[in-house]
Amino acid sequence: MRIKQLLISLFFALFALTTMVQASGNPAPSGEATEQSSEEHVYKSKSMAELANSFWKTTGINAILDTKDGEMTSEPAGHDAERPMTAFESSLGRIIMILIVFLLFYLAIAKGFEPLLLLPIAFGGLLANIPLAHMAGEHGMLGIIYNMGIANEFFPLLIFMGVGAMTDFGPLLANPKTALLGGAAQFGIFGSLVGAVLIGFDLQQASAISIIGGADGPTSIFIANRLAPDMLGAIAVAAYSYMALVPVIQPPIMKALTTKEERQIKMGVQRKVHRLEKLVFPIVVLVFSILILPESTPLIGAFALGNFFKESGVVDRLSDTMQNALINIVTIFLGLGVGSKLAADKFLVLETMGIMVIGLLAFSAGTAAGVIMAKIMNKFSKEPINPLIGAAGVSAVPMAARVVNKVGMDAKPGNILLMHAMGPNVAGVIGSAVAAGVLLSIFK
Amino acid sequence: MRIKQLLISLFFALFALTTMVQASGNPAPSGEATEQSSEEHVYKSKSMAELANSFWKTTGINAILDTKDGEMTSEPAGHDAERPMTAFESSLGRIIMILIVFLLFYLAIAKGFEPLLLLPIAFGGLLANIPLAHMAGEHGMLGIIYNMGIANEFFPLLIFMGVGAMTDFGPLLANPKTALLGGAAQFGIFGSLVGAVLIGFDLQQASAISIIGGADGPTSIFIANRLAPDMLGAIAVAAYSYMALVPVIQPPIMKALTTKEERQIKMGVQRKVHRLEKLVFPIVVLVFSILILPESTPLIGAFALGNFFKESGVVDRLSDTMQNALINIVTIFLGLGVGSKLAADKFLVLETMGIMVIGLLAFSAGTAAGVIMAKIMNKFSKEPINPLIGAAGVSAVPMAARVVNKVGMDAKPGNILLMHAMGPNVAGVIGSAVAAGVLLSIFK
Amino acid sequence: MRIKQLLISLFFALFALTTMVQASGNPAPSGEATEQSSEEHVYKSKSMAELANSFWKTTGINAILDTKDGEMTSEPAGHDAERPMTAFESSLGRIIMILIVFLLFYLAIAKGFEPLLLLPIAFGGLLANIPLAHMAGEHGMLGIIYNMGIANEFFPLLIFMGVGAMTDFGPLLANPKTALLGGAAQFGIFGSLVGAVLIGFDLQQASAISIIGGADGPTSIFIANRLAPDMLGAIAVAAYSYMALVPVIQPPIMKALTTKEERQIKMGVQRKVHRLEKLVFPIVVLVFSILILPESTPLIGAFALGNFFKESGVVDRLSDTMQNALINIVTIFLGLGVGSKLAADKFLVLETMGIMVIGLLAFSAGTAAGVIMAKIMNKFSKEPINPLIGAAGVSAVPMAARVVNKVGMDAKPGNILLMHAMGPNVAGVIGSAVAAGVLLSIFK
Amino acid sequence: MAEVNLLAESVKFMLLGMGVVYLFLYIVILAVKLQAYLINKYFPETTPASTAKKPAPSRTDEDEKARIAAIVAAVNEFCKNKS
Amino acid sequence: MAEVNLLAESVKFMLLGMGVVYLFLYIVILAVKLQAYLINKYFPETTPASTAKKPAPSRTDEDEKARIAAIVAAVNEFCKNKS
Amino acid sequence: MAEVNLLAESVKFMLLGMGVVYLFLYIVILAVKLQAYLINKYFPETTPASTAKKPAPSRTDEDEKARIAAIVAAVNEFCKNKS
Ligand code: NA
Ligand code: NA
Ligand code: NA
Repeated sequence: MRIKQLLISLFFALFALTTMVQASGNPAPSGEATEQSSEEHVYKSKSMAELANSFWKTTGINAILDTKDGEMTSEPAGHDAERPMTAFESSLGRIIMILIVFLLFYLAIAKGFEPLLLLPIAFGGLLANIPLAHMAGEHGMLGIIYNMGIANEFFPLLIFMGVGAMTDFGPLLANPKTALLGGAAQFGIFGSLVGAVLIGFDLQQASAISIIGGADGPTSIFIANRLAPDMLGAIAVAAYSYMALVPVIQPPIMKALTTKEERQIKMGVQRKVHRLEKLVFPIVVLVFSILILPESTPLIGAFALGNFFKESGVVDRLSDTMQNALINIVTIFLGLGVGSKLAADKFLVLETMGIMVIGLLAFSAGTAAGVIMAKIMNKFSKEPINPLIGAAGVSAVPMAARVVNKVGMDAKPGNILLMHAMGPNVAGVIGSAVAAGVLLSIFK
Repeated sequence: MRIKQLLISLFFALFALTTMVQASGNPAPSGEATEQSSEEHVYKSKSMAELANSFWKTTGINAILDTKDGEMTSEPAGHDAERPMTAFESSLGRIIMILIVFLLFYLAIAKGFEPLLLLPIAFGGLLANIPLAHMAGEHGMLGIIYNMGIANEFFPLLIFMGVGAMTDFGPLLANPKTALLGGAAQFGIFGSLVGAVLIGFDLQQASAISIIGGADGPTSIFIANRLAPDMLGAIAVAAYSYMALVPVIQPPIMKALTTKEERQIKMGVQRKVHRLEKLVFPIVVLVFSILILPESTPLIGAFALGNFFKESGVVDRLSDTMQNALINIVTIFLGLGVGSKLAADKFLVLETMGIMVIGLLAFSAGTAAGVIMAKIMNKFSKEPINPLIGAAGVSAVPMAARVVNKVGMDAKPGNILLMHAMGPNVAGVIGSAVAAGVLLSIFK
Repeated sequence: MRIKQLLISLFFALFALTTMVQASGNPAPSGEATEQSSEEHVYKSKSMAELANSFWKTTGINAILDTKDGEMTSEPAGHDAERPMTAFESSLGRIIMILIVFLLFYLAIAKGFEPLLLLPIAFGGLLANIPLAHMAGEHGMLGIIYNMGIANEFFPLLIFMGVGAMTDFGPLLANPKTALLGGAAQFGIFGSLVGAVLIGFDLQQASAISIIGGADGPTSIFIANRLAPDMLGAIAVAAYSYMALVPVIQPPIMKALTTKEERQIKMGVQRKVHRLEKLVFPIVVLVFSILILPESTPLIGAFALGNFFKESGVVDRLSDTMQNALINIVTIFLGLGVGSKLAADKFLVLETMGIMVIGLLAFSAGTAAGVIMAKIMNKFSKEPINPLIGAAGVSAVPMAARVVNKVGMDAKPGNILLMHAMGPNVAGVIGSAVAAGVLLSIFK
Repeated sequence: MAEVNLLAESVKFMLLGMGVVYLFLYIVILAVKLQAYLINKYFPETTPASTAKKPAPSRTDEDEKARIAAIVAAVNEFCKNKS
Repeated sequence: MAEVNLLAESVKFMLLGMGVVYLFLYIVILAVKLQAYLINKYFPETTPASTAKKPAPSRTDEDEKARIAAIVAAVNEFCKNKS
Repeated sequence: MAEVNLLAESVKFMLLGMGVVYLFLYIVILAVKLQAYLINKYFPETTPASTAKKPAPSRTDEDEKARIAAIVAAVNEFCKNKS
């Protein structure tokens, strides 16, 4: 107690000393500082009514009702990119967007639709539609996040790194030819590209939209950001929403394209995969992507990095961090940053409707192409291949593989296809990254 | 072993090859590079004595003793913002600040005063007062941190997100009218604003200082940074110090304003709160803050985000990360960044004394207003309200609620007020954010 | 289910409404936007053969084979810093570097050589040598990381913070005079500085290279970045490689300089160290470095920060985060960022050979100086000192201390030197940071 | 004189600020009471609707209409009686 | 007319894209088969070479040469027979 | 000739560098010995002052003065005898 008293006395003594020294020794700078401050902070006296009135002008109610207030859009690229909002955007548009956000909340929480990304995206959308706060602007929280990792495509790559560290390529290595199913499903991308051009998007926009068919969040965000950043919000929302809807979208298509007998096909037990095969695989894929398609190497490189670190077995600290703390932090930021593109002035445009339609088409086309390819392979293969596993080629890891398993079990109890579907499932991730590389190389 | 030897031979063979190729194929660039390097690195020969002398000039002892060395202040905003230090600032001032830092260390470690923030702030202050190292400058560690998340107000919002994810609004929802106590305690802010004006601060400075009365670290930093960035260090240190001193400051005020009978009032068991109420509450608060006070939405939005993610129950990965890895990392950085404002040239000014005095006043006024409001409510309420719980309205979560509990137990053993005090406690956080929004809207 | 249907109907109704409002109310901006987009995205029709041909031009195979394609180097500092690659750099050089990367993978995984840093560095090197992708450029993943924390020396300091939080100074405090051994081993730095000058490096380059002798990763990266950023990759790789090779490099030197009798010397039990001693120690070291050598305070300050937080015992949350999530994330980034300097155009220069040679010399000289100093101290000390513990003075924590223990056990079973070697080991970290400060102060 | 002026201003700030804080919290209190009322009436804890895996099989369109009517009536009643 | 043009272009993109995707995955499949063959032949799971602490004592230089010859032969055979 | 010059410079750097490193560590050693002496004398491990919840009740102002005098004497003694 005595020591404490001593220290506190010392503290006050020092303060007193300081004050004297300052008062005597250097009054000029101190005075100058005060002067500067008072210069800056000019404040005009207001009556209580004026004060209340000027407060009213800063309320959100007024901002929404008064559509002629000349509020500017919020742009992470700064003031030059801003433009005045239309009456619709600053009033009804915001309300519509907030209702859409509530719908996304409902789907994420009550229906369990990809909550890990839909929830941050939706919350970002809510914050982005707040009047006057400019949270999606250069100095707002969402804008800071956007510039930190979305404008430069850093966050999607970090996510991919973590996803790589969570992926097990064992099933693909056990049965490598199922990789072709992951290739076929990329027809979801390229078929919908044609579709998007048909309904009036230009080639670059159409390419950006069609990547939704890759059924892979980070890839979609990466490509959208490069080819059509204005559409980022709609593309990301479409990609994650349809990934969440995979259990709804895929089964009817799968059943329509297969006979009951085909769905009942049992597949053999997979061979055991050597540890070294798993270790070498990410490097092999990366080397081929370097040789054939360097444009895809940011995505495949990040993915291979995560997977290689995991399989190496010597850097578990880093691999665990990639799969947990790092990917979680980045997921929060990525979601909020993408959500900033749900501002009414960016999302409520005609293109969004088109993106939603094309996205659904893309998922359906990818599923169909995967199943058809699997039917063809089944015809020519020695070992039987259940055509259902082709549907997992769209990626949407691991949801699509689980759907395959469920449909298989429905056709024949005990027909467990999960591990067989994981092969095309992870091949679909690689296939989409390759497809993304092709699109980037075209528009380079 | 053979493979290793093979690889190592290969390595050296490659190197040799490289060398030859370089030596023969392209000597020009290599030579040029060397030339460039030697051009850059001009070095004048010095005798041993000269060398020792020039070393002496770079020691900290010399920097502190030689007060006319023209050392500049360190400013995260870059060289233009720098000015030469006064003799006091570069010598005695630094020593005083380092002693103050040691006092803060003592309080944090031996007395347990909010160590999670006082310790990083104090260490940042120690580093900021090192001569010649310019650690708080644009290229120094503290300056980098400051620009990364304090100058743009990003870190306080991330902290608020984490605090939101740790907050349970159950007690407030069980007894919503206790929110009014969290409102009354904001008199600590607005009363001390008047006080600060009285002792000579201008309106904007006074507003920045008065936010200490919010008893909420991130809110204080957020507002100080907007309204009076020069005072950030003193305001943050005052806020956290007085929050740490809540068990010392509050009880005398609480006892002076209540009778023993009042302190002995027992409050009933709280009703069980529905999971959906907790889920909807952060959204309700955010919507009202959007409608009434968009200026407060960065703070309330971040807080609601964290709380909503927690209550949703579907993104526990993200909610856990917000409450642990993310908030811990940001706490370290926030503390260090704020500590950079404890440099002698920024902290040892007359204003700091005023800030310390007003901060104490603010805490006392907030406590008193909360208790008085609770007394009034007790008069008009059907169910009895123990006036002590009003003191928890200043926030300082959860310290103030614990103090209420302790004072209640002292008055009557078994009189457990903790959960009843948590209601005003968390309402105080919202109340302060609203008050902050009002201040921001005034100076917008 | 009904609610869902309701919400979905609402969603589509809102969309339809939006569309109408947009179509009627403000066709101009929408049309303008579309027009702008089509303006931007001009695309010239190509025949299938042209398309395939232009695709071929973007393949990595073509980039490696066609050495006259004028590909530019990748520089995190932006386009101005770029230069055209030489034929060697863009073809054979890349292949050599990728083989070297595979060698590093092999050493890290199969041999367990410092995998936590060699693996990220090597993978960064692999990514940096990908043609056309410019991953080490300003907008590439590695370039973003480099600019985020290596160009400004932030990451090495964060690593040092974590290392500080993991370090126990107990053994040093129990036997403080062993700190002199950590001093002697710094001859590894200054001796090799002379060596580097002898083989033709200029003084500043020689200083940057000689820091390898500090056997301390973050210190090496910090200094290399300040004094010779072009050599960062080679210096970091040398530092970590030789640290990994400590069990190979040190024992022969240790045995050559000591007699069997000396190696068999047993050292007494260390005294118990008071908690307060450990708490005060980091502050004492930091204060002396402030007084004597402010240039070393970024390194020693970060180290002391981590250690002080750990020893304080009141901020375990923060200390744990420094030792886990934060250091792991930063390790990944630091490795990748350093690896970006393994691009063929930066690494395959003659200097690299010299750096490798000098690095080996530095480790050997440091080991020898430590052992000789320990022999001298053993002569003049009352308590016996086993000369082997001098070898631990090079730092390379905790590898060097373990090597000492092993060599001691080989000489005499049961001769456990581990804790005695930890004293010089951690003193070596401080010694290197001081040496680094001296070098920085010379070139300031 | 300038100082007196500032003092008057700061008192006005206080009035505005305390007013807005109270207004805000009062509205929140009302909203919280309303939500508690509605949630506990229509989603009683035993079968919380948002997590219900099996909606009661007897619920028909008729039920639904009656339910909505009840909610509307309840809100009206609540608004009148709110204390 | 511009639209028809775009459509033709997009079909070309589709052909190029699907072609590259299939080419890439086909090469990867071959590589995976080759690596599986080699790894399981020369590093059988029971004694994985990369983690072996004690290399078999009987292995001599002669053995090594025979081994390398076998690898080369195996690769050739594999390349001919690959299905 | 320039090279010879550089060599001389580098040797000077070595002298300065090793000198500063030794100086620094030597001062640290002294400080560590002093702190160990003081801490173990005045805050013996059994009742570490900084964590003591109940300061010994018998400690009076007289005690305190004696204690401070003892510390001063001890430091003087230590400075004379330091090895
Ligand atoms: Na895919
Ligand atoms: Na508060
Ligand atoms: Na060292």
